[in-house]
Amino acid sequence: MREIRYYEALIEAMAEEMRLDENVFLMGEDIGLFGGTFRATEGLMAEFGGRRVRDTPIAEAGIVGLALGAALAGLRPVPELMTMNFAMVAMDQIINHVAKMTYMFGGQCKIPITIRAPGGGGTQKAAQHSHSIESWFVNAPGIRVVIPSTPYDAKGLLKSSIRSDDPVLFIEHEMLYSIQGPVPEGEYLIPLGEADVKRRGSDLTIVAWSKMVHEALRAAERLAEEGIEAEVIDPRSLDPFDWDAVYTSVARTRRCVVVEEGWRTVGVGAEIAARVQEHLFHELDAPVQRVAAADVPLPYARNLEQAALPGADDIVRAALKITT
Amino acid sequence: MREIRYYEALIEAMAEEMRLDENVFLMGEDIGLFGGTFRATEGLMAEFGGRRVRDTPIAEAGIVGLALGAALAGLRPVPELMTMNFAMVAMDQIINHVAKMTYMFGGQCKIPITIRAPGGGGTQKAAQHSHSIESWFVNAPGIRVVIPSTPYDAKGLLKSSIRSDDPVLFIEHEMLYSIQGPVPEGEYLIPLGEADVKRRGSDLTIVAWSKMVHEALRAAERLAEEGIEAEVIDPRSLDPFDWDAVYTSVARTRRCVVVEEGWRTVGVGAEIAARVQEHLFHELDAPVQRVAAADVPLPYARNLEQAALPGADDIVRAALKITT
Amino acid sequence: MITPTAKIAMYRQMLLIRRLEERVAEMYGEQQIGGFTHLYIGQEAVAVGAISALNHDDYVIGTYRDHGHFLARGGDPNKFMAELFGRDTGSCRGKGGSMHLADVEHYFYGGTGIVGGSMPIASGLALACSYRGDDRIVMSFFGDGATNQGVWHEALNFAKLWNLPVIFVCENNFYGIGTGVRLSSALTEVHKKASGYGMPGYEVNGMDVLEVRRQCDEVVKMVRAGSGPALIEARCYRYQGHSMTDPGRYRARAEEELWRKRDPIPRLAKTLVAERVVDEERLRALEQEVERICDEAVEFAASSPEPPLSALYDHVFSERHPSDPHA
Amino acid sequence: MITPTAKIAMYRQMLLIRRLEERVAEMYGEQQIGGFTHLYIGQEAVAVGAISALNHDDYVIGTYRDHGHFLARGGDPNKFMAELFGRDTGSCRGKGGSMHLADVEHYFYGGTGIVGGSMPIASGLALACSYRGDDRIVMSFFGDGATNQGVWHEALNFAKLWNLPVIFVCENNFYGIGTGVRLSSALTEVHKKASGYGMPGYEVNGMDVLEVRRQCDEVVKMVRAGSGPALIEARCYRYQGHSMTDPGRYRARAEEELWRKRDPIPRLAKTLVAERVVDEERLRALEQEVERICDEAVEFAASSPEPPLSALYDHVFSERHPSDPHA
Ligand SMILES: Cc1ncc(C[n+]2csc(CCOP(=O)(O)OP(=O)(O)O)c2C)c(N)n1
Ligand SMILES: Cc1ncc(C[n+]2csc(CCOP(=O)(O)OP(=O)(O)O)c2C)c(N)n1
Ligand SMILES: [Mg+2]
Ligand SMILES: [Mg+2]
Repeated sequence: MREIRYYEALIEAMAEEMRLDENVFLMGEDIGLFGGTFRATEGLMAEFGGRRVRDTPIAEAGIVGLALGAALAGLRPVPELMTMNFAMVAMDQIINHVAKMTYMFGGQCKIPITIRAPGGGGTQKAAQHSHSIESWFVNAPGIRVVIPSTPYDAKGLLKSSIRSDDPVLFIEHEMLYSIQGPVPEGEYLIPLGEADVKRRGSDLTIVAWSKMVHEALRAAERLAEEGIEAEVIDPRSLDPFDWDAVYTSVARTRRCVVVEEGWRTVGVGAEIAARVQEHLFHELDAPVQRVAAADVPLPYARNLEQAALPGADDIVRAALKITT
Repeated sequence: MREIRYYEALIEAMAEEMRLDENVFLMGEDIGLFGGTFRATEGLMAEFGGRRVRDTPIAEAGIVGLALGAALAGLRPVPELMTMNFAMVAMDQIINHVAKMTYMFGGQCKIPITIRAPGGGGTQKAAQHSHSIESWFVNAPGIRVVIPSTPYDAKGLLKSSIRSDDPVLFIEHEMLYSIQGPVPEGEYLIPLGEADVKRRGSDLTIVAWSKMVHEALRAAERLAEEGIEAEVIDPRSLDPFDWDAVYTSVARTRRCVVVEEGWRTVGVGAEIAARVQEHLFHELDAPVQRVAAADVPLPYARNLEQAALPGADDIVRAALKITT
Repeated sequence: MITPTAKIAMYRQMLLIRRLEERVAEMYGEQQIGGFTHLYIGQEAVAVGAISALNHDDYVIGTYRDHGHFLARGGDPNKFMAELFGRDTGSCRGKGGSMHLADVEHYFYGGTGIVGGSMPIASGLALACSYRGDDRIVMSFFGDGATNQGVWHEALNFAKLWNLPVIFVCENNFYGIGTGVRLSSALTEVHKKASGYGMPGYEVNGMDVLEVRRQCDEVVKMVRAGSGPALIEARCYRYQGHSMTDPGRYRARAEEELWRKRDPIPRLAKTLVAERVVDEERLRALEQEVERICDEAVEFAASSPEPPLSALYDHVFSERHPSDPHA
Repeated sequence: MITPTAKIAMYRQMLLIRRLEERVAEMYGEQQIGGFTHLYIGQEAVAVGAISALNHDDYVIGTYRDHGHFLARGGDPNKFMAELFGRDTGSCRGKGGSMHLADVEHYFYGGTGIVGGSMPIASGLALACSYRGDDRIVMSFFGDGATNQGVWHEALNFAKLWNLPVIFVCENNFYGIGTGVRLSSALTEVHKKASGYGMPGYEVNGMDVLEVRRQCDEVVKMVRAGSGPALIEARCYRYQGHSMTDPGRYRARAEEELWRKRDPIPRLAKTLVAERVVDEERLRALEQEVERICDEAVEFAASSPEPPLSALYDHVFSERHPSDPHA
C-alpha cells in the first residue's frame, strides 16, 4: 500500500468530503493563503477557493461560535484551532454552546461541527503551546473526542467525524504530522468508538492514544526483549470510548498500564484506571498504572521538557513494576 | 458557639482580610451596589467603598486578567465569577495565564489571587448555570482549588486563600449559601490541604466535598440504621489534596465511595479511585465506587434535574453494593 | 408604510407577551416555574417591532431574556408555558426552561444563558446565508451589558469583515442586572460602538413599536440587499426586576415611573384609537382573546406530563453510540 | 526635545537588538535554540522609541514577540540568550524561552504566547497604579492581529471606564502570521478602533524611532497626568518570517523591499551623522561594542548549565504543600 504522511491523510480526508458535500467548509487562522501552520490544509484553498477555505481573524471564540451558527443553519463547518491550547479562549463556545445546545433545545437541532486542533509537546514550545487537555472535553458531555495516532486512522476518522451529525473535537498531534504510514487509495471510513489493537500481547495491556501509541509500541518492543508481551490498545476516540476492547484485553492480561500525554492528575487515564478497577476488580493481578505528563506547566528547556513528558522509558518502568 | 450562614461567613472572611490588608480588594459583576447575586458581598461596598469593592462590566476574561495584572503589581485581588460556569469565558486567563505565569517566568512573580465562584445545580438553572467543573482546574497545575462545605470551613479557608501567595479558585455552592453552622467570633485560619473528618465510621469511607458532604452525611445516617458505619471525609481543598487522610481511612475501612456533583467521566472522583486502587490495592475489599452527576448537560425539568444529580439515595446504593 | 392590519397584529402580539408573562410571574410564585426566569415586560415593542420586519425564514437569536422573542417569532404559547413548567410538551421538551427557549420551526435559535454567547452564533447563521447566497438575513438580540463581553467584539468584526447579513439589535435597558450602563461601558451610547468596525449604528426609541418597526424595515431592506451588518440600539426599560428574585433596589423610583409612562402597549392603543384603526370595543375583544390564550397555555402546561426519566440521556448527541451512557 | 545622548542610546539599543537577534537566528539554525522563536528585526524603532519614553519603574508588557521589549527595557543580554538556550542562568531559569521572557526587576512582565492574552493584564497593572495612586503608568505592546481578539476589547473598555493609566501600543506590521490585516480587521486603521471606547487613538511611523519617541513622550505625559488610556498605532514591518520556520511566501517581494528601504537603524544613523551627533567612527565603535556584547551573550549562554532536573517541580506554586508532586 502507498505510504503518505499524517498531514497528507488529513488533507485527503477534507478534500474528499468537500468534493462530496458542498456544505462542508473550513475556517481557521492561516489555513488558506498560508497553507496551515502545520501544512494540514495545504492546497485546499487552491482547489476550493476562499469561500470554502476561510482565513479568519485571530478570535477563537468567534471562530467556534460562527461555525456553530453555520451548523445550526445546515452547513458542516470544519473549524481549526491552531493549537488545542487556544481552545481555552473558545472554551465557553465549545462547551456551553456547541456541546450543550442540542440537549438544551430538546433535540431540535443538529450540530455537525468538526473542530480540528493539534495538541502535544516535545518541541520546546513551552507552557502555553504544548498541553494535551483532552480530559476536559471527555469530562463534558455533548462533544465527541477523536484522537488518531496514524495516517490511516487520521484519514478514516476525520471523514467519519465530518459526516457525523454531532460535534467532534478532532485532536491531532504536532509531532505526528510528518510520520508516514500506509493509507489505501480509495475512500474508507473508520467508525468512531472502535479501538484498534496496535500490537497483540498476553502479559499486559497498554492503553495509549495519539503520540503515546508510538511510545507504547517502542516500550512493547523493549519489554518483549525481556520476555514480556504487551498488548497495545489505541482507543482512537475517547468519546465514544470502546470500553469493551479494554475490558476484554485486561480480563485476559490481568494487568494494565494507561499512558497519556496530558497531566496525570484527573487525566483520562484516571477514568480508565477507575473503570478498570471497578469492572475487573477480581481479575486484576496488580493495580492499574498510569503514565502521564508531570503536573507542571510544560517548561521550555529541552531537558526539563523531556523530563516532564511521558515516554517509552516511563512505560517500560510502569510495566515492569506490575509484571515482575 | 454562634451560628451564622455560609454567605455571612464569607462576608466576614473578606471583611476581616480587607481590614488587615489594604492590598486586598474585590471585583466582580454586581458585587457592589447590588450586593452580590447570592448576597456574598453584601455590605462590603458600604464599608470599603467603590475603590475596594469594584463593580465590573460583564467580561469574565477581563475580570480575571485585570486581577492578574493587579496581582503582578503587588495587590491581592479577590475577583468573583458570578457562577463557575462563566469560568469557561475566562478559561484562558485562568489556566494559560494565572496558573502558568509563575512557572513560565521561573518564579519571578507571585500571583496572590483568590477567584471566588459558586457552582452547582439543584434549582433548575439548566445546562449553562449549574455545572461543577472543578475537575478541569484540578487537572491543570498552578492553581489551588478550595471547596468548603460548611460556614466554618468557608470562613477559615477563604481567609487562608486570600493570604496565600498563589492563585486559588475558591468554589462555593449556590445551595449552601443559606445553610447555618457554628462559626467562632474571633479570627481563625484553616490551612489548605487538610481534610476534615465530618463523621467517624469503621465500615467504609465516603469522600465528598461541597454540597455532597451533606448528602454523604444523610446517607451515612441511613446506612447507620442498617448497621453500617460510614466515615465521611471532606478534603475541603482538591489542590492541595490530603491524600494521607483518605489513604489512612480507607486502609482501615477497606471500602471507599467517592461522591461528586460534577460529571462522572473524568471527574475528580476518577482520580481518587485511581489513586486509592493504586496505593491500597491489597487492602481494598471491593472496587472503589463513584457517585456523580449523569454525563448530560443539566436539564431544566425538575424531575430530570433531580435524576441527573447525585444524592443521598445514590450514595446509599453505592455503599450497599460494596458492604453487603 | 405599516398597514392597519400589521399595526393591530403588533398590538395583539405585545399584549400577548405582556399577559403571558404576567402569568409566568404568577406561576413562578406558585413554584410551577423554577430556575432563572427573566421577564421581558416593558420591552415588548423591541421584539415585536423588529421581528415583524423580517421574513418568516430569516433567523432570529436572543439571550436568556427570550420570552418576547420566542413569542414574537410565532412560537406557540402552549409550548412556551409547558417549557417553563418543565413539561415534555414544551418547546424544548422541558430541557431548556426559560433561558433556553428555542423554536427551530420558526427559525428561532434561542435562548443562551451566557451573556454575549449568542453573538458569534448570530454571525455564523449569517455566514450560512452568505455562503449559500440566499437572501435570508439574521437578527440578533442582546442587552447593553453584553456589549462589553469579548465575543461581542469578535462577532461584529467577523460580520463586517465578511459582509454578513446580520442586524445586531441591542436592547439597551440601561442595566445589566443591577449595574448601570455608565458603570460598565466606556461608551454609553451603544450604537456608537459600531464605529470601531466601520459599521452603521442607529438609535431608536424602543418604547415605540412603530418607530422600531420603521427603522427595522429600512435596515432589513438594506442588509438584505447586501450592505453588510448594522447595529441598532433600541432604548427601552424592563419594568420588573432582572430576574424573578431581584427586588430591584438599584433603580430610583422616579426613573421607573418615568419609563412606565412610556409603556409601549397603551401608547400604541392610543395611536390606534386616534387613527381609528380600532375602537375601544375591539381593544377589549383583543384583551379577551389574549386572556383565553393565556388560560389555555397555563392549562395546557399544567396538564402536560413531565418528561419521562428515560429522556435523561436523550439528545446529548443526535446519534447514540452503544457505549454512551443511557437510561 | 530628545537629547543627543538619548539619541545615541536609542541607536545603540536598536543595534543591539538587531545584532542579538541575528545571533538568535544563527543559534536557532544550530539547534541551540528551539521552540517557537519570533524575531523582532525591522520593528526595533517601536520598542526602543516607546520604552525610552518611560520611567524606570513603569510597567511594560508584551507578547511572544518580546525580544525587543525585553532588551529595550534594560534586560541583560546574557540572561536573554541563556533563556533562549534553555539554561538555568536565563531570565526565567530556562522555563520560559523565547515567548515568555520576563524581567520583573525591570518591570517587564513578558512574554505571553496567547494572542491578546496580555491585554487585560496590562489594564490590571494599570489598575494597581490607579488603586495605589502612584504616578506610574503601563505600556502594553501587541500586534495588529491581537486587536480582533475578544479580550482586547474588554481590556480597552475597562481601561477607559476606570480611567486607567495605560498606553496600548499596537505594532501594526500588517500581518498576523500569514494573514494580512485586510483579511482580519474590519477596520484596518487600527488607531481608529479606539473610537469604540471614547479613547484617543494616534498613528505613528513605526520605522522612525524619533517620531515614535516624540509621540510617546507626549502621550506618556498626558496619561501620567491622569488623562486615562490611549491607543497608539505604530506602522512597521518585520523583515523576517513570522517565526523561524516561516518561509514568508504570503508577502510580495516588492512590498518587502519597500519596507527594507525604511530600515529604522540606517535611517537614524543617517540623521545622527547629518546632525553631527556622531561620526562614522563612532558608529563603527558602537557596532564593535555591540558585537562584543553579542559574543559574550552567546558565550555566557553556551557555557551556562542546564536547569537541574530537580527544578522540574519548582515554581508551580510559590509555596509548596507537602502533598504537591516534587522531584
Ligand atoms: C458570561 C456571563 N456572565 C454573567 C452572567 C450573569 N448575568 C446574567 S444576565 C446579566 C446581565 C446582562 O445584562 P444585559 O446584557 O444588559 O441584558 P438584560 O438582562 O438587561 O436584558 C448577567 C451579568 C451570565 N449569564 N453570563
Ligand atoms: C489565542 C491565539 N491564537 C492563535 C495564536 C497563534 N499565533 C501566534 S502569533 C499569531 C499572529 C499574531 O499577529 P499579530 O498580533 O499581528 O502579531 P505579530 O506576530 O505580527 O507581531 C498567531 C495567530 C496564538 N498564539 N494565540
Ligand atoms: Mg440590560
Ligand atoms: Mg502583526
